[in-house]
Amino acid sequence: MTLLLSLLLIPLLGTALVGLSGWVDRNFARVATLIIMIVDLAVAIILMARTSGGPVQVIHPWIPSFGVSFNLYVDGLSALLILLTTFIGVIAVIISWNEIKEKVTSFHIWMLLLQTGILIVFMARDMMLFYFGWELMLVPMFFLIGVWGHEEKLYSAIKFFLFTFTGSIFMLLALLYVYFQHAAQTGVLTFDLTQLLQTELSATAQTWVFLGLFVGFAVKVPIFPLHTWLPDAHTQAPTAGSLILAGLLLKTGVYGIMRITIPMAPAAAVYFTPWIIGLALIGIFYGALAAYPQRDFKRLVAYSSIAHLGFVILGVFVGNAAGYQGAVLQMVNHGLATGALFLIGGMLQQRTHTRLFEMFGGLWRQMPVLGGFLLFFCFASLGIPGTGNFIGELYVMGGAFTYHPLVGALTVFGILFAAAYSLRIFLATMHGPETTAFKNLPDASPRETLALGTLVAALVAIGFFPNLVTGPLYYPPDLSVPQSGRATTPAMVMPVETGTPSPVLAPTSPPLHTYLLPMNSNQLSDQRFDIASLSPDQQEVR
Amino acid sequence: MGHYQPLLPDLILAMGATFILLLGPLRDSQNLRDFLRWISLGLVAATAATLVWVNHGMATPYPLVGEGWLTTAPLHTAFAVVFLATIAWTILASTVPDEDAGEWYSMLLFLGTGMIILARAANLAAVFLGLEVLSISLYILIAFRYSKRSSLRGGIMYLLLAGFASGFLLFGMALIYAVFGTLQIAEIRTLALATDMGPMAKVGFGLLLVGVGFKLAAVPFHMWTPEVYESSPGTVTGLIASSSKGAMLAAFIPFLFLLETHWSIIWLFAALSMVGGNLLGLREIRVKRILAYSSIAHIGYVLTGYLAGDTLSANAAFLPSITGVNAVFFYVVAYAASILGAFAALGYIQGERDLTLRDLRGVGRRNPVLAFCLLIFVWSLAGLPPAVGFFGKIYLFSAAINAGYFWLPLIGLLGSAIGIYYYLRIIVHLFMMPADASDPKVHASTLQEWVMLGSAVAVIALGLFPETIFSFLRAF
Amino acid sequence: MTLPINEALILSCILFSIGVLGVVVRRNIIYVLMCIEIMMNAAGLAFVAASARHGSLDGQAFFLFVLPVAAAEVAIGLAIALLIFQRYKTLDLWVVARTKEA
Amino acid sequence: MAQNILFYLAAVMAVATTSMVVITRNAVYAVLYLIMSLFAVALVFLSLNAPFLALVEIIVYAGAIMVLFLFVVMMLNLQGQRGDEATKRPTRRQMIVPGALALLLLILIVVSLSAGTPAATNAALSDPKLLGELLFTKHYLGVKLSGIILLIGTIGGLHIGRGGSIPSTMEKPIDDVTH
Amino acid sequence: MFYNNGLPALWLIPALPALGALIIFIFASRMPARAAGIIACSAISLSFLWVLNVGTTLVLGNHHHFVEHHWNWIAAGPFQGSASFYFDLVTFAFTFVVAGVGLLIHLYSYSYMKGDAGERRYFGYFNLFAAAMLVLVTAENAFFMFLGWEGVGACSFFLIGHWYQKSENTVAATKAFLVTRLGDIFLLIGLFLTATLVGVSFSQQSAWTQVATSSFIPGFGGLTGPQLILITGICFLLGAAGKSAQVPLQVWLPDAMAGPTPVSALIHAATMVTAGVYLIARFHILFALSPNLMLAVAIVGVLTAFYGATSAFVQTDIKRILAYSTISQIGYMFLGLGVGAWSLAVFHFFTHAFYKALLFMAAGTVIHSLHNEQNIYNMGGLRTKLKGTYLAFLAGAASLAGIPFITAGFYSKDAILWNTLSTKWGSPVIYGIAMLTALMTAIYSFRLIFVVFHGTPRKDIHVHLPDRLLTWPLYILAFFAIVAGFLNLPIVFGVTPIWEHSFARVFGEWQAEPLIHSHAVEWMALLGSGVLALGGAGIAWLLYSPAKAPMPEPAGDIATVENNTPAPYKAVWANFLFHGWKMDGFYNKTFVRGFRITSGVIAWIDRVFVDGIFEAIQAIVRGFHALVIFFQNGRVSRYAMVMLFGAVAIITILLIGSQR
Repeated sequence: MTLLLSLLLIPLLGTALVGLSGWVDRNFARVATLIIMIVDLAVAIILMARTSGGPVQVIHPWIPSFGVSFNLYVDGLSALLILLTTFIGVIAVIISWNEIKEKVTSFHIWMLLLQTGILIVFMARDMMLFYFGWELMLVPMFFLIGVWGHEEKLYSAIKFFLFTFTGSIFMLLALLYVYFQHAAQTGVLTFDLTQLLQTELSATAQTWVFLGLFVGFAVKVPIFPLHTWLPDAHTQAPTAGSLILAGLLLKTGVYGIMRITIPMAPAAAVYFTPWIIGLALIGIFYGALAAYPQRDFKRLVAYSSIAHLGFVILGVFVGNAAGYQGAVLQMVNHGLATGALFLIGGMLQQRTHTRLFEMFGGLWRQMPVLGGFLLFFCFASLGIPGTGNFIGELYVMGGAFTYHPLVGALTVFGILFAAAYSLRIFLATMHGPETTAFKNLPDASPRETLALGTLVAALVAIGFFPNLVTGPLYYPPDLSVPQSGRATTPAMVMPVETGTPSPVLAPTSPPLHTYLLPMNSNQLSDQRFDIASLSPDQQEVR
Repeated sequence: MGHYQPLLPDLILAMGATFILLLGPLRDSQNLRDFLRWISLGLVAATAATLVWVNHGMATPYPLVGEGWLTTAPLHTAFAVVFLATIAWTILASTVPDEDAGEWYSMLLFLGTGMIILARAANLAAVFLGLEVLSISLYILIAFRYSKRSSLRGGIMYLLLAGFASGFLLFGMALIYAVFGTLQIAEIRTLALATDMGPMAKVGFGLLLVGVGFKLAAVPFHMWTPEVYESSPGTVTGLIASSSKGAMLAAFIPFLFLLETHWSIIWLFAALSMVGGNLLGLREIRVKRILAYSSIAHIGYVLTGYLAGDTLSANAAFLPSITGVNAVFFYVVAYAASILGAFAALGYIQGERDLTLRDLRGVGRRNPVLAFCLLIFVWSLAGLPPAVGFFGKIYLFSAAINAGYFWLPLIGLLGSAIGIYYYLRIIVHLFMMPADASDPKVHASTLQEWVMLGSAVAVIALGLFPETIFSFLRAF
Repeated sequence: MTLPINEALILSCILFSIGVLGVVVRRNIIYVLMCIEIMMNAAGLAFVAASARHGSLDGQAFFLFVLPVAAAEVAIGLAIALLIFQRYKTLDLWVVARTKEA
Repeated sequence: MAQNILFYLAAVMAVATTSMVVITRNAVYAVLYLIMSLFAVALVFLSLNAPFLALVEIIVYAGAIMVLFLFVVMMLNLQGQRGDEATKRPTRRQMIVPGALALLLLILIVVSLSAGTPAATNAALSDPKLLGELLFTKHYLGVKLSGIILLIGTIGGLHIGRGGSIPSTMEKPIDDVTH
Repeated sequence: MFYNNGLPALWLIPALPALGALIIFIFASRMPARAAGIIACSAISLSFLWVLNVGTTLVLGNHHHFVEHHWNWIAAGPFQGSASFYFDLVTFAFTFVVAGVGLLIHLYSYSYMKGDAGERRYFGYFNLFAAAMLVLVTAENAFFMFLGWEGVGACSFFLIGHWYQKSENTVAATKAFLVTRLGDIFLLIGLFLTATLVGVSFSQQSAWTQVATSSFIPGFGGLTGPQLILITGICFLLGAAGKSAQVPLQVWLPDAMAGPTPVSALIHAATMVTAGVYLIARFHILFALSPNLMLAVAIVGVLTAFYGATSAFVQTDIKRILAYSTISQIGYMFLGLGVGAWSLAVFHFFTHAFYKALLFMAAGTVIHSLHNEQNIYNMGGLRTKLKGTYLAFLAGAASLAGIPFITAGFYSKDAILWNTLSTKWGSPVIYGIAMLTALMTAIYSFRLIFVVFHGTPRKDIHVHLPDRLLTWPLYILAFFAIVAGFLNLPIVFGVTPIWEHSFARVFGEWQAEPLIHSHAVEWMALLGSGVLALGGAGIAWLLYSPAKAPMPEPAGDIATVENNTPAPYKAVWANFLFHGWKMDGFYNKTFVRGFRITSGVIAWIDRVFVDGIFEAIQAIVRGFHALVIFFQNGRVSRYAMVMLFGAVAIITILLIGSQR
């Protein structure tokens, strides 16, 4: 139990240590932060091992009069994302070693606060604590972009803040509504997600709650129409900032949808699935097409992450095991691959003080190692087998295919467009005649090689052993959670006993939520189709 | 003595104030200012102690003291103690020249007297007189630095408009008295609920609402806020924004029965204030005016809480602690802590003309402590998590949702989203802008810096443990 | 002997409206102060009329409380007016308001 | 009957003089009109069977406050010369909107008054003894507060007034109190 | 550990070159350039030896196939794909070619790439390519094969773009990668269909018979079994066409010649381009179940063959001639698959790999010795200077043309032609076109011989003699180009065709039975194709013999990749054929430009509209602000009036309220 608290307290109390050491000497602040991040990573790894035995939960009373408790709950999915958070945190500190020159101490304090915010979001079981963490993430990110960003930093920082804040308003209203419905029905005042999921919501109520929560999280995931803050924020953020923004903040949106939105309004989720899949598909093609002609390195990568997140959302809403596993995989891979692309973008900017493609060209001769890494990550981002992205995209496409063959086919075309912009990143910088603008740029320093190397190793490991990521998703369920038909599994849940037909899956195949009921992964693997129970019947979703 | 015992706190404060006036002319001793400061602090502490002691252990049908003028309800006593705390805070945080120290501290104490009377008023006359004591001492405090032209302008503007508003208030009270024949609010309440109100009584309460609306600076009556907030001394502005409005709110709680008939008026006040307040501040570059406009918006939020009333409306979910009135109390405390600190911090930054965002840039660099405190206060005003404003806003809106309102909280939250923009601009100018030519000097004695830091820490601590405010309320 | 109570109330309304009009229309500080006095006086009259209606003396006591309030307000108002006249050389509110230093 | 006649007389006088206060150009005339209006109101008090209040009104209101006004007006010799913008009568155009609003206010209140017609009870004579006794038993807190208000008024007048007496040239640079 | 219970481990075959590549990449900066070549060659040679070891145990021990399961790679719902290897005769044939010919090409490029700037990078990718190709052919299920499939595509992108300084190479590499990727997309859709219907493991493909019979399959919007099979088949066909440069998606192969010649030899002649053949061979049950699917494959095959031959006929660049001829020969392989002659298609791949690799390497030696001169009309009379290369080139060209009875090409192509005529899927029309194409193949291959080696040198370029490593691999391949044919002598010769007989085990009952015509007709077909080959050679002598070789007006410089290529011929039809029936230009104009325009428009929309919405919201809010701030002008009386207005409003609301 102390594991969870220590995971939060280490970065929180660490800020004091960093403040102190920073006061002594600037570089001490960096070292202190690195140590804190590494310790946090270690705790996260232990936590991952612990959750294989079942979800870890710790509850402390916080505001009893309002029914709010300091309720942390970590199961397979959360443990995975926490591991990703701490891993990227370490990389972020390593990367900004000599990029951040002025106000070093406060930079690292903001980084630690941001980490705490994200960890709270991934661990919170209590909805008010979740909202507390959700808003807590905003300000450090605002400062990271605003103070250490590049030329247009203020505009994008404020735009980032306003977008997310306005989104979170609808989320708050929806949460409060469910909170009061639950209090009215059971007379118990609590924000605990497990109990809130028991509330009986009428169809219209579910629709509004779903929409409220969905809009709140869709802004963060950037689903198609609400994405305009992403390119600005990513381009103007410092390297570490855009790494954490791409690697983690986008995932909090998806996590919110998986953990809260779908289980809380399952019927509405099923009803809106076709629309959201439409949006996801648009996102994939829109992101890819908008990315291709970009003149700015980081802006192109930012648009590409809209496309990647389109895959993730598709995976979540496709409603079957393949889609769900693919979504989680893509979240991890996107964090690593696109994060690495941002790192390289940052390194290029550090060396050449520009991000425009027309200034680059033929740099491979000057920077062979960095060129090699960029080549690998460009191919990772387009989903070359051998890297995790391929597995993720394969699962998502498979899931989409099981959902509806046409949707699956359309998704598959998405990776063709992905190839177009990914290649362009590499070719515009490394291939072609060498630019006269820059002479003998320094190649990747050992520190940079270490950071990028670990990311390469991670991606290849997931590429060949996807079970590393998809395994934890099926840790045995928390027995304390009531095992009614409405199992509070992380993702798509279907009210089976309420008789609403599960349009997605034919009766012959196991009902939807058995896919998602956490059961050990090998049970899943031998459960294959023979001819008789073929893929799900695609009645029209009412 | 038992008869007058309940009036002890007011007596101590008022007589103490006059006593300090007498000490004022003894100008010869050099550190007169510190001497008077500690005496007035002592007086405020004594008042608070006797207030708690007198009202301790009152049974539920809280008796009226002072011939029915003041109530001993725990909520009102808690409000009174909070306002005394704000006065004490101002005494500590304000800087004043030696020769004016006497008047300054006595005025503050008289202001305190006005507030605790108004907060515990149970009689129309008490409401009027408490309000007038409060207002008149404010006239003087606003125009205290008669050497500056702007403070004169602010003073005369506030005086005229306040006079105008209290005229309405008085006329309203006259009509109410004409209909009900009694000055006791409790009796008026029973009479009003018994029969449905005639038009005369409705107009009477309507005019009363005009006076209240002016004091709370709700939208139709908010015009005076920018000029007055800008021209009056920093700490006094804080007091106007927090405790003088708070006192009016406390006095307005017994009038909750108005919700049956005047519901739409208060609803309009709340909605217009939230939208208007947030919209007004968008393009403003003078920092104090930004906070002035934001205080209009905050009153909108509080009125949303007020609308939720104190009883649990029929369809409301069972929610013992978060009734509208408790949420209002929480928010007044939270808002007072942040706005007092913010205006005091701005007060310390010297500048010959009005303080603009550009001046803030120098501060961020030259005086990190002040900048950090200002950041925390703005953070809390914006309603962001670690600070107390976050839960303040959530309690208000959940009380409103609990009472069945949906559109008002939505307007409120969207309004706060617009409002966030100018809070962000303050933070941006404090930390993210390159240093600018104008480099304002910062006058803040060590005591004041410690007070600032203390209140910043308090804002964060209350934000992390909001339960303490409710336990403080339940202690009475 | 029925006292002209209703008529008195109506009279107080008339005086009150004139006072309000005066405040809104006149631009000189002294006039505005005077109009505020008119409003206060009208309200006092209404109170006395009301107490006459209910036969209780509370209203009249209330009138006695209104007087010092009006007096104090006038005192401070005129003091400030003096200073403004000395500083701005005019008592015209519109002039005083417009000359903003900012 | 006598009361009614007296009342109507006083009412007409009060309305006339008060409206003259708002209209007149010359500040001194305005003050004098106000004093006459106060007398009219005092007469109304008499008709309302409250002789003590009438006297108080004349002595305190007319005597003290109006004298203060007169003193200030005389000192600043606001004769309302032709050129002085401050005391110019508001033009016709400026009167329209506020006038309409004030009239609407009046009508609304009067309408609400006429609707409610509570029975007129016999007014008790407000002899000072009863009033004094009421003041110092039931409303003693009010008296205390009124005292405080007067005290604050004097302090305020003193403090701010003191600033004015020092001619501007010789003004001591006061250490600027918190701005 | 390399033997589990007596059988040689399969994972070693792809692991060795992969290990080589890894070593080269990791220690690139710290090792001399030549060391990379040595590591690469040793890795591929070890792998070749291990292939032989596994192959012999398979053939001698008369096993059907080996399966080696490692770990549970893809496991999500219906999509199961384990990381496991599968080795049967087909795999043996493919691995033998990949490793064997690969080894020869590695040695050849050891000297060919001497002194190149990116030599380490080249050998690294070369080994990685070999590893990917070996994974492709030894994978047990289609998903694991797809790992090799895409890996091969990526390596071809790296190697085509080896000399990345010149932007044409980069464009060629990107075109190759994107076109093959388009093919991969169709393959992936096909895989998903298979996974949900049958399962991707090759040993489960027999389940297709059940699908073919069932009329209703839930979940596919009412498509019947046969229709589903047709769709899956079409997807696989397009996937194969993408990778093997067949008609709709063949534009990338001619431009892929921008890479170094050994790359073209290995990837674009012997191995990668035949991946499509391997795919269809593996899913032959699926194809055999639907007749019109077989017809589609046959048509694609013969059409591509005809297209390749006509284009090769007019090319001026030596490598582009060979590229178009590769397209044509793979067309024949698809024709073989289309008519049900699975084993013969594999056999044709087997022989083609030898003589095509031989031709490419010989061309490389010629280019190398003429200091990178690639236009055949600048060469001539090399017969005397490069004796050995000439002989090897002659053997290769003869085999390509299909000179009867002595060359391997004759036996493999003739067998396919005979099956086109005689199996139930074949048809005389296709046979006719195929025979015409065979004639043209003979013509352009001997045109190459006469123009390059015979006659007088057109330009006096000092010819510097190639060293041993550039010539010995040619001789070995020449030997195989001749001998390989005897593996599958036609039955008519009275001897059992070893290849067909041994592959019967793999393709079993799905093998076509050529019983329609008697032996006599088979003899006639045999002789017919022989006569055509010799006739073609004669025509080529007539047209291009050195005495009166009609010199087209001075050939323009080498055709640049963009469609504004200069047309070296006066005749319109010649230029049309020269630009590969102008398909590349067409694709550029429609798809490539279309993509660029739409992406430009989308980016513009994003900047203007989507962003615009939120700027508009901001403008509205600012508008309201201006409205509200208007009253704030500091005049007290204005404020008082607003307050009065407020009071009046309140009272009216109250009074109206009470009335209602």
